[in-house]
Amino acid sequence: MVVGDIATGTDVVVIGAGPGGYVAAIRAAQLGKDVTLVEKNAYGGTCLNYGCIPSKAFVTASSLAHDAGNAEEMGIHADPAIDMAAMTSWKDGVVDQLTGGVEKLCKANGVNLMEGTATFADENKVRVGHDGEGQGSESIEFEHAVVSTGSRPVQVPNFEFDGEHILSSRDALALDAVPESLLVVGAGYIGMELSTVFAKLGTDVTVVEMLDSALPGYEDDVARVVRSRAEDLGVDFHFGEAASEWEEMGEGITVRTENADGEVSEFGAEKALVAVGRSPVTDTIDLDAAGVETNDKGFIETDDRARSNVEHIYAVGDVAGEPMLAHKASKEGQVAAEHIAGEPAALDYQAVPAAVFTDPEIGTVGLTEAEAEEQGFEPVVGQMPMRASGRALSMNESEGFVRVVADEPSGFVLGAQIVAPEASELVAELALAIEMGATLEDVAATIHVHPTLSEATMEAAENALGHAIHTLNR
Amino acid sequence: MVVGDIATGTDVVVIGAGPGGYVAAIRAAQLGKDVTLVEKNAYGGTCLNYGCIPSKAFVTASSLAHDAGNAEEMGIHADPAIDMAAMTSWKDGVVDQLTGGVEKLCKANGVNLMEGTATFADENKVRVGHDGEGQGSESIEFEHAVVSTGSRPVQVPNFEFDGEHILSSRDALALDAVPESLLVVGAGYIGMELSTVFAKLGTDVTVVEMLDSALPGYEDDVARVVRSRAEDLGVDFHFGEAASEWEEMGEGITVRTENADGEVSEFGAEKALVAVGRSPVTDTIDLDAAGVETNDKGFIETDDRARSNVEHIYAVGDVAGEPMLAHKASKEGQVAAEHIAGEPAALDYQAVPAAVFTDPEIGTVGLTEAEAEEQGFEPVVGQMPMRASGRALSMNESEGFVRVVADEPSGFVLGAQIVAPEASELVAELALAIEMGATLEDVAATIHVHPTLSEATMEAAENALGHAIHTLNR
Amino acid sequence: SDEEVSTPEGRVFAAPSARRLARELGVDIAQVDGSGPGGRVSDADVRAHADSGGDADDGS
Ligand SMILES: Cc1cc2nc3c(=O)[nH]c(=O)nc-3n(C[C@H](O)[C@H](O)[C@H](O)COP(=O)(O)OP(=O)(O)OC[C@H]3O[C@@H](n4cnc5c(N)ncnc54)[C@H](O)[C@@H]3O)c2cc1C
Ligand SMILES: Cc1cc2nc3c(=O)[nH]c(=O)nc-3n(C[C@H](O)[C@H](O)[C@H](O)COP(=O)(O)OP(=O)(O)OC[C@H]3O[C@@H](n4cnc5c(N)ncnc54)[C@H](O)[C@@H]3O)c2cc1C
Repeated sequence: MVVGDIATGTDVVVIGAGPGGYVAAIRAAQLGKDVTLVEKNAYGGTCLNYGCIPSKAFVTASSLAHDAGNAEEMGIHADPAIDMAAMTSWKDGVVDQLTGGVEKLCKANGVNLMEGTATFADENKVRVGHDGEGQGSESIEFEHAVVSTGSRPVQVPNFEFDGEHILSSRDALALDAVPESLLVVGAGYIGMELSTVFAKLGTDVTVVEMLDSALPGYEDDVARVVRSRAEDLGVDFHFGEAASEWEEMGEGITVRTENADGEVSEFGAEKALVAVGRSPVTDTIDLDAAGVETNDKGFIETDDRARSNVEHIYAVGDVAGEPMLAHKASKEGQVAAEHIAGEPAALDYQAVPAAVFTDPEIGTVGLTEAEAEEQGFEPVVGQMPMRASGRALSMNESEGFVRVVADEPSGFVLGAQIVAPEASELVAELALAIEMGATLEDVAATIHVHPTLSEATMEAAENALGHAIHTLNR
Repeated sequence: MVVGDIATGTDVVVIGAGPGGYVAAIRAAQLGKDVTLVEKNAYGGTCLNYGCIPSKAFVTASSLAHDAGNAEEMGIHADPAIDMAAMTSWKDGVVDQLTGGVEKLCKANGVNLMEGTATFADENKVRVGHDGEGQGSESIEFEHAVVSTGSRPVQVPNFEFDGEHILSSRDALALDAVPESLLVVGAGYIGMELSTVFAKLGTDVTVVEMLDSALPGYEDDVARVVRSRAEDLGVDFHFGEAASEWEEMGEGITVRTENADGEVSEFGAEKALVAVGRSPVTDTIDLDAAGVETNDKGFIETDDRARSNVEHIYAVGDVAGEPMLAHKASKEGQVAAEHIAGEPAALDYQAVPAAVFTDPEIGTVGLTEAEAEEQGFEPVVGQMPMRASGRALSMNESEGFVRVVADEPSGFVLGAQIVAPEASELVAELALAIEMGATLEDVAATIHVHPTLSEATMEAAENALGHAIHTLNR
Repeated sequence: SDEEVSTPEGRVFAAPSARRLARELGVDIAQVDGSGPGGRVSDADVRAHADSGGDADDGS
């Protein structure tokens, strides 16, 4: 034990203050528990500081600049100039406001905040180490623990992040000049969002992806809409290429890639952004000391109460497995807290919606047609193309669609795939439909405001029922 | 009878091809009826040609120009120039695409389209007059009729629309130059939407309203957000002022108004837009000949099958009363068609959502707290301010809120008032919640994508339940 | 966070509030007969099942 170690006790210790941890901490405190939340870096975690929020700030700003510069057809002549340093500091201001809010909410709810790095000492004790001045550590004895240490970017061999030539998403969200050119390694959702952002800001973007399509995991016709719009923005895609090495070249770099046949290609760019996935932070907190097990991918496996194999130690958020999304983290944090407080909470939701903030956006929830079939449903599908939507056209948009998947005999809505402006918002209605056990008829019969994009949801449901008004029926 | 009168027969005659009429016609045809749709002017009615769609096209375009020109804080420097003639012709292109679509959909579903002005000859016959070449008329014998002749702007005494100095909303949506200054008479939703549009395009806008607030009919705290943003855009409001007369003055006009004490004020402007409400078009179709009655406001009163006092004659849309909204028209058109075809359809929805496309937008559905109380519920209210929404801040927006009204004992969601970016879309989820009989808990338990504006809906529900995470609870 | 294998037979269609009620009353919602469209389970169905002395699940 380090000199100066002080031992305190708490009902619940929460390790990591991202959207999993801070929600768990606040809810547990609301339910009367004495809660200590330990964070080693920044309140709000990856999501508020380096992920969801910064990326969406740039998505909004880059879209505004790009749209205004490309609206002659609508009678708008503008040639926006980008001050990237100002854009980044605006983004920092937004982040500060939100992380400050998290800190305030924690305090207002009576959560004890502790800065430091937590590791397990045993199954009822964590040690919190403090860096820098006042260095040392203290111990906290707990009745319940919530592990919410999040994830970190996967490192591609030879491509160590240096913040200058080889950027992580975090680095890319803190630039103070728009790069002339950018090589993006990985066409997953983070790579696609950031490729779109930089292409809209005027960067020459090239994407290399090991697999054979953009947004692997999304259905072809969904991914195709986004990829083709990215191509219109000037993004150049190379599939089946794995980044193997790089070197400095003049002001920039040259990146070499290899395809499946071992053929090598070279790409020059000012910088490279590597975004090939994220892995859980479960290797730096001495889980062994507490007896908590991880699976072969490093995730902590949890039950429907968010408990690990050790009954009183919970795991929520990115450490607890896919989908690694902030709102899944928060739901798990909430359920963990409620269960700890003795409430009858469970992770019994039907579906976790997801969005990709590309152009257009993607919003998905529940099952695809293929998944529904696999699970033994008799799926029926209804679709409304955005080119038939009055609101989309009045926004000068026409790409994409809303698709609804349902079980034909019962009519229950099982899933939706949306690729459209505001898809991230539109998916909310369908998530509620799925949770409620709503049928196609329920969605179709609900009056939707005209003219809105959400009318397309109603129309897709009507299309599945065979009586759409604004599309020809299948 | 006019020379050249030809009599044909049809199962269903629909008079007027707006969102009430064309939907009725298509649905009746889908259900196997022989349908004749008579339109004297333009497919799509007011909504597609002069209302919903043109106004939303201008809302989008003016917002884009204004936002881009005011985004230094976000690192965007632009000084957009507006080519109003181009903006108007882009809008015309959008309208043409949609009205062409309506015509195609009618034909594809087998609806007989007839151009001309219909009047009732008796309770089973309409006469259709044709103007211009091929002048004359024909008679159509029908089994069922649907009256969907819409509405026209209310005329203020002394303020006859001339398209030059005194504009209707239709005129205002067809300008080919941005007016230097505009006096808007009426602060209802049409007046407020168009005031915002022109203020964003650089027009000096003054609003005079007879009542004492903007957006009468909306709750104070909702209207206040929109009014205060309009004031930030430079709109100058004068309440309690009734426009009494006007005269030409130099290049423009002077408008005189009177307050309740008879005091006269004068306002100079290039043009005036008069938007003080709309009245039903029921005085030009010889309803008497068919025995169809109207009330003292000129509306045709209908039952829950959309039938007038004459059983086989239906009335839908603006002629059938408030709310005069396109989606209410379409729902009534659908129910009329289904009932005519012998289906067990009824106007049994719980709520008609409504939106105002100001800045920020307003979306409302169901009951306000006061209405819920009046109706004998025990309302509980939950609210989430947009300044606590990560998505709002990342859009550089922070005004407004989502409010959810529920019945406390049962938890049933009864209504919502939203004033926020994309409120017109956000309201869809709450409309579904109300139709489904969802409780606060159901909405709160549904996972919402982070970061989205729709999270505020979940948070408002949690706030009503007393356990919100991102707001302090009441 | 293991994927549960859902089948049309195994998946219960019920609002979140009905699911919570079932947990509160110690009812296995999969055993409840739903009276709603398609067999959707309502609060009332859960209560009726509990009142009829239906099974108790192992709760938390
Ligand atoms: C660029 C980018 C964009 C994204 N966009 C979205 C999006 O739009 N929507 C979405 O849903 N998700 C998005 N994500 C994913 C999202 O950020 C994560 O799913 C979410 O942050 C997971 O939350 P968490 O609480 O599990 O972990 P994190 O947010 O990663 O928080 C973990 C916290 O734990 C702290 N910590 C770690 N170890 C210790 C320790 N030993 N002691 C003390 N503290 C510790 C860390 O410092 C960190 O603050 C994005 C991610 C990235 C990188
Ligand atoms: C500027 C403005 C903006 C608006 N914005 C919105 C909005 O965003 N959302 C919304 O829901 N509502 C909006 N409205 C209201 C909306 O336009 C109306 O509620 C809707 O058009 C009503 O539909 P309808 O089918 O009843 O009538 P209409 O759309 O008015 O159609 C009636 C049709 O009947 C035809 N007709 C009339 N008499 C005869 C006859 N004797 N013979 C043959 N044809 C005839 C007319 O030519 C017309 O085409 C807006 C209105 C305006 C003016």
